[in-house]
Amino acid sequence: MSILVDKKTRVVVQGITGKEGSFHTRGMLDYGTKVVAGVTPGKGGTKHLGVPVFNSLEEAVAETGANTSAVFVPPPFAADAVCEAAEAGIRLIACITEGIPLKDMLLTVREVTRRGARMIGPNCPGLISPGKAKVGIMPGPIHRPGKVGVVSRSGTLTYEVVHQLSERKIGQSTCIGIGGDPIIGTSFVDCLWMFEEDGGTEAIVMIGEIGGSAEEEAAAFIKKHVSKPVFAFVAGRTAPPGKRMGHAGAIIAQGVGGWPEKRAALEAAGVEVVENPARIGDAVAARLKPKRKPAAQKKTVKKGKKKR
Amino acid sequence: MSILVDKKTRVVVQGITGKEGSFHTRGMLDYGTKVVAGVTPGKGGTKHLGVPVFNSLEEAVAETGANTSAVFVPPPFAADAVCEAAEAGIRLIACITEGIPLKDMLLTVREVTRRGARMIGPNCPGLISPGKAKVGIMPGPIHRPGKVGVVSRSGTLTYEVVHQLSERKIGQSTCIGIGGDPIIGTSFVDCLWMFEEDGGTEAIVMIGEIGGSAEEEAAAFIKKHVSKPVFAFVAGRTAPPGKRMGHAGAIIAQGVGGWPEKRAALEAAGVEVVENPARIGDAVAARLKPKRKPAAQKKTVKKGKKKR
Amino acid sequence: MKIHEYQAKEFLGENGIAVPKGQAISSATDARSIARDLGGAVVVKAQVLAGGRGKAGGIKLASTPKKAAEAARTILGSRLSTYQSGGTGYEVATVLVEEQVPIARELYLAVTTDRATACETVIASAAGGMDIEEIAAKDPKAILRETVMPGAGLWPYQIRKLAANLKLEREPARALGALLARLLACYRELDCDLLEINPLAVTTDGRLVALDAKMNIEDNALYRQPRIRDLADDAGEDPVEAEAARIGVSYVGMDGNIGCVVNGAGLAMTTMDILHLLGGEAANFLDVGGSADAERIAGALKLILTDPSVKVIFINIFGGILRCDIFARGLLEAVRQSGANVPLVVRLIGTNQEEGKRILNSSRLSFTVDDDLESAAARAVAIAGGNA
Amino acid sequence: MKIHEYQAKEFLGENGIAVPKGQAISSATDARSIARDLGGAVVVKAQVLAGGRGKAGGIKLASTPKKAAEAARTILGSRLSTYQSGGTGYEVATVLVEEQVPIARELYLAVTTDRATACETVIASAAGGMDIEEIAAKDPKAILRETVMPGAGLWPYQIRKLAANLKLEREPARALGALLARLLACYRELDCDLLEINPLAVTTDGRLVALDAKMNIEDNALYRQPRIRDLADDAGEDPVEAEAARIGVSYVGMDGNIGCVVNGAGLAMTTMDILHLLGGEAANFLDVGGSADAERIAGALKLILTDPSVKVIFINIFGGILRCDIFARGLLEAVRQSGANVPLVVRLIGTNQEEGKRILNSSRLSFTVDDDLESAAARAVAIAGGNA
Repeated sequence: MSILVDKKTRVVVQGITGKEGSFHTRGMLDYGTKVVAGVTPGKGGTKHLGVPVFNSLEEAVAETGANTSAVFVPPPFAADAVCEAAEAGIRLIACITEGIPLKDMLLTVREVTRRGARMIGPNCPGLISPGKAKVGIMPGPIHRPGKVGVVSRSGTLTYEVVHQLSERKIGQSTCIGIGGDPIIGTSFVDCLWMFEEDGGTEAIVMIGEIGGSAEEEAAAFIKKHVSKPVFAFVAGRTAPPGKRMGHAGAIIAQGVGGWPEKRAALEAAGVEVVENPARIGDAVAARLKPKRKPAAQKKTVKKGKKKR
Repeated sequence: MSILVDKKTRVVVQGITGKEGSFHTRGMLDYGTKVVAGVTPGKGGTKHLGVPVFNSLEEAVAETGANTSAVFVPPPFAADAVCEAAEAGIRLIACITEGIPLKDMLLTVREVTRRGARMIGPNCPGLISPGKAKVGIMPGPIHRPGKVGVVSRSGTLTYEVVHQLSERKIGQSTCIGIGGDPIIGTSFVDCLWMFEEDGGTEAIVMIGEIGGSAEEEAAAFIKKHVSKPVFAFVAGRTAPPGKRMGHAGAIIAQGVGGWPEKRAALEAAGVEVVENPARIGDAVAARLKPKRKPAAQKKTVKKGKKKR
Repeated sequence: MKIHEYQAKEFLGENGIAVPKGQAISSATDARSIARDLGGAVVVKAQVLAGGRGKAGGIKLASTPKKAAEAARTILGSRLSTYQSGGTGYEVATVLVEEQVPIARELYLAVTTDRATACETVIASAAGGMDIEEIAAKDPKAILRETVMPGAGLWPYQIRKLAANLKLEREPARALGALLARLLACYRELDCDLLEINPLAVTTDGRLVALDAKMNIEDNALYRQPRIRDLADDAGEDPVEAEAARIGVSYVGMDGNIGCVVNGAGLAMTTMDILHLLGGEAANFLDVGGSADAERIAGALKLILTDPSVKVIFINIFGGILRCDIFARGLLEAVRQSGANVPLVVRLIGTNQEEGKRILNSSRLSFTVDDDLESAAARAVAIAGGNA
Repeated sequence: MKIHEYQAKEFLGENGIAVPKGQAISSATDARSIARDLGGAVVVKAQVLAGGRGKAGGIKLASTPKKAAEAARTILGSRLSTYQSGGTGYEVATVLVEEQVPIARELYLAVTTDRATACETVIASAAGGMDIEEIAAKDPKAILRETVMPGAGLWPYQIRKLAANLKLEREPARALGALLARLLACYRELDCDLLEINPLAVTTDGRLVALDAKMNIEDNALYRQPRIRDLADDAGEDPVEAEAARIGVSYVGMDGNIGCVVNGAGLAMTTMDILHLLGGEAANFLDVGGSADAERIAGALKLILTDPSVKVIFINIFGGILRCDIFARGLLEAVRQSGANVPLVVRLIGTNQEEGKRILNSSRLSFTVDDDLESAAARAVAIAGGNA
């Protein structure tokens, strides 16, 4: 099993005729994802990469039954695209676009919630359930179907971790890049909740970063509600305070969000915090591999925690 | 049992030193309601009717443990008062004030929801769980403790119905006036849900009005989710279309909300719609009274309906 | 509160929304010179606070200044009866003389607040010029709705959807976004509960021009809209309803012969309903509100007595905040003041009801006093029908 | 993007927020005449994009025009090292000469966006003049927060709370509401992510005056803030970081001796972390982004080589969108272009990694190529430490 995307996922690509949209639509099709529609206002009625293009999401959903969208439209129009998808009945919107103004996202997260939809991102690689569907820009071949859920604020760092897992023959149920912006649609907590409930996920790897309080919130949630083993890596241990490290989210501000605080919070929640980024795969393998025999399987569930 | 207010209710009166606030605070105290605090900015530190007065809700809640508020402040300041209560941790806010601008309420309902609180009203008589607590302006003595839930968009019409019930020795679990304004904090559906879940409520009386679609929405909800007998009266059968009948809510607009449509919707949901307003008490008595013997009690639950 | 078309258009103009050039006048001779200034061909429109003016003859095209003056003369001072104005109609005191606009198409556009979603909502239709009720009856799908995001505006995709469904060409499609933003700003700033542009013209040169404007300002917000309050104009309103507003009661005239005095809007409607159910008809809806003193009750009785068809007055009071004893004293005084000379049936119940009834029964005036809603109403119906 | 205090104050002034009278100048002689115009006693403030100017000698009081000129002369052209400016400090090209305001108290006031609630938030403290971090460290309770309702403003009760907790008298308490409304409008209109007034003076006559202003405009929104973009001023910025911005990479200088070229911010930080873990230190954070062509890689290498302490460059690329073969070709070209003369350790993995490695291995340039993150990083550390 998996969360959020699977074989039933029917993707509409917003901004399909743009450079990024084209490139990654091909990538998704190559992976076997059902890309059923594209939207570019003004180009309705044409086909692009064999996919029918519509002027509006409303038409795309009505004609193709799309239920998931991948947003590649440029920053000035991205918030609009996300809200259009939510209004048209799309339930899962992966917003890949980077560089969307903060103020636009304040509106967007509310509008998406009001419409009962979920946004992943923005400024994220998207999500993939290996062997089932890829909705985003991650390199497909490094993934491997399996039972570890991966959730991350980062892009290439996620690939690094997935690569380590797959090399050790540890497959993934679903890998989600939630994005590094200050305002995002789906949090660590949201994903942890879904992984905890997912029968196809046995363990969770969480890739955090310094800055903000998302990891601390995740830790609080794990402590109360997650029974499955969680492994974490937090990037930015050596980043100097107050300096911007690429991601808008990766700033240590106002005395919260530093590496030591995040590690402490996660460890207090029973999370195995891996310090050496080259050994994340090893850490997971060490805990999961010996317990793969049916008789010992139950022990992967930690004791003393409430399961929701 | 009852819903929303009971013996644990601790009331703070907002605008306690005003004319209306004073008058109805006395009424609530006389009924035995625990009025633990009042708020009037600038009058903090004094006492009024023996109740301590604070400058802010924050102080009132911190000092007295108030959990419910009754708002009597004038319309220009009422939205602010409601939001202050929600932010201070008050979970139930009965906004009695009449004449609050629509635009203010658009903001207020969102802010109250965002803070996790519930508003009753505005422009409503409040609510009462007979014998336990009265938070509002209804005449206490006409009520009688019992097992019928009453929910109404109207004021004096509710008293009329309650009077008919009490005269026939049919007591009430809780009576709620949800208010007649176009934008209100708590709907028929919210109340029906709570009455359905409440072990102390055996039947529900719903008093509607022409205009809007609240009764139709209630009907749809009842059809799916309410197993207890529901009786309804809808005022305004003879009101001319397009004319304003006092309540801002009581307008027939754009082909929806007429009396025949509301009756049809309610009857299709299995609701007993009483046509003669003088016989609402009789209708309830006819269905409930003979079934009061333990052996027959089960039959008051209608068949063919899903219970949540 | 409703304001006149010409007043609404002034606000729209201030907010950057295109309206035809024109001027409101109350003398036919002015019409000629204004028409001349506007280039000759004009429209002359009666300014009354009711819809359906066109069909009632309140809107006339005039191809020359002379014909404009004639049209204004015909309309000014006439009584206009539209389907919305009630029996006697409204006397026309003002006409709006406007340039004729080169119309390619007529659309419907409005902003209102949807109570179900608690959101401002834009309503549009390609079938402009008709009433929205008419469009709804003919083809509900012709009505487009877009919910405005709370605290923000319409999203571009919503504008695109509206423009596509209204089948707008490139130019007017572009203009639509700006128009809607301004309309929405105007709606918010003026605390409207309805702002309707019907028809909205698409001109032959691709502009969007508001040919008509209906602006209702929410009564509860009037305290903070001094400019609107200053426009209050009861010339066009029913004088009885205006007097009701002045004394603080809610009054709507009806066709029956049983006058009603009730406290609370719901109970007032219910009172009308039970009279109907028992074979009678109310002469009015009247809600005296929560704090009815002698003066207000007297005012209410006087209002009812202005209707010559009233045969009996049914007083149905449920005492809550308003105590029965206080109401009874006020009623006695009010009957004296108003010189009410029709039978009175009184149902007085609730807080202090015994004392209230004692006061009524011990007075020298004669009342029919009855506790029971149905029998009291039946009594009023019987008197009205001459059967008592 | 940060803008200077004097620029921020111009925007505040336009939005109706009181700031001291004054003028920004770049010549000491101007200081005298401006001080004279302002009545003699002034403040002379260095305009650099870093906090902590006061302690670093960047703010001077001058009681006469002559002393103002002297102060300006001292500050202008000096290098100002504050705790926020990094090693070399900023050269001061501009000073702001301002009237002295009669200060009764100093408050802290800021607007920012809280990521946890996704809401604009007002932060205030009675302990003005200190950095917010300093206040937070000394007494976290001294920091007041009020969340702004989305799409709306602060409610009156929130203003009352702030005023009460800031212990404002009646006059400044009244002024606070208007000030906050304007500050919030300014924050929204200019797409700020931080707008800080510290200190906000309560004057002896009860006014609120912004003595300082720090305005950060969100980089993502610069495309729609042309006025701000035109203020872009790299005079005060680190030239290396400015060049990085120009070529489209993210670069931050650090104290170590291992240059880093990485794709992705998270992986770039992680690369620094693993170097540290293995006993080395990065000379920089560098994220080349998702589409690194030869030119960009060359630019990145050149940037790194401007730092004389760099002993080795560690290239850690996870090919996703960026294919390893394309990166390898670009790298070869970049090394030629940049004339890089330090050892290069390359870890190249992901899409088309075999082809990428083949390209590197078959070139005449010498690279250490290693697939494993830890051993590659260890190699770089060894080279930097002189152990390889």
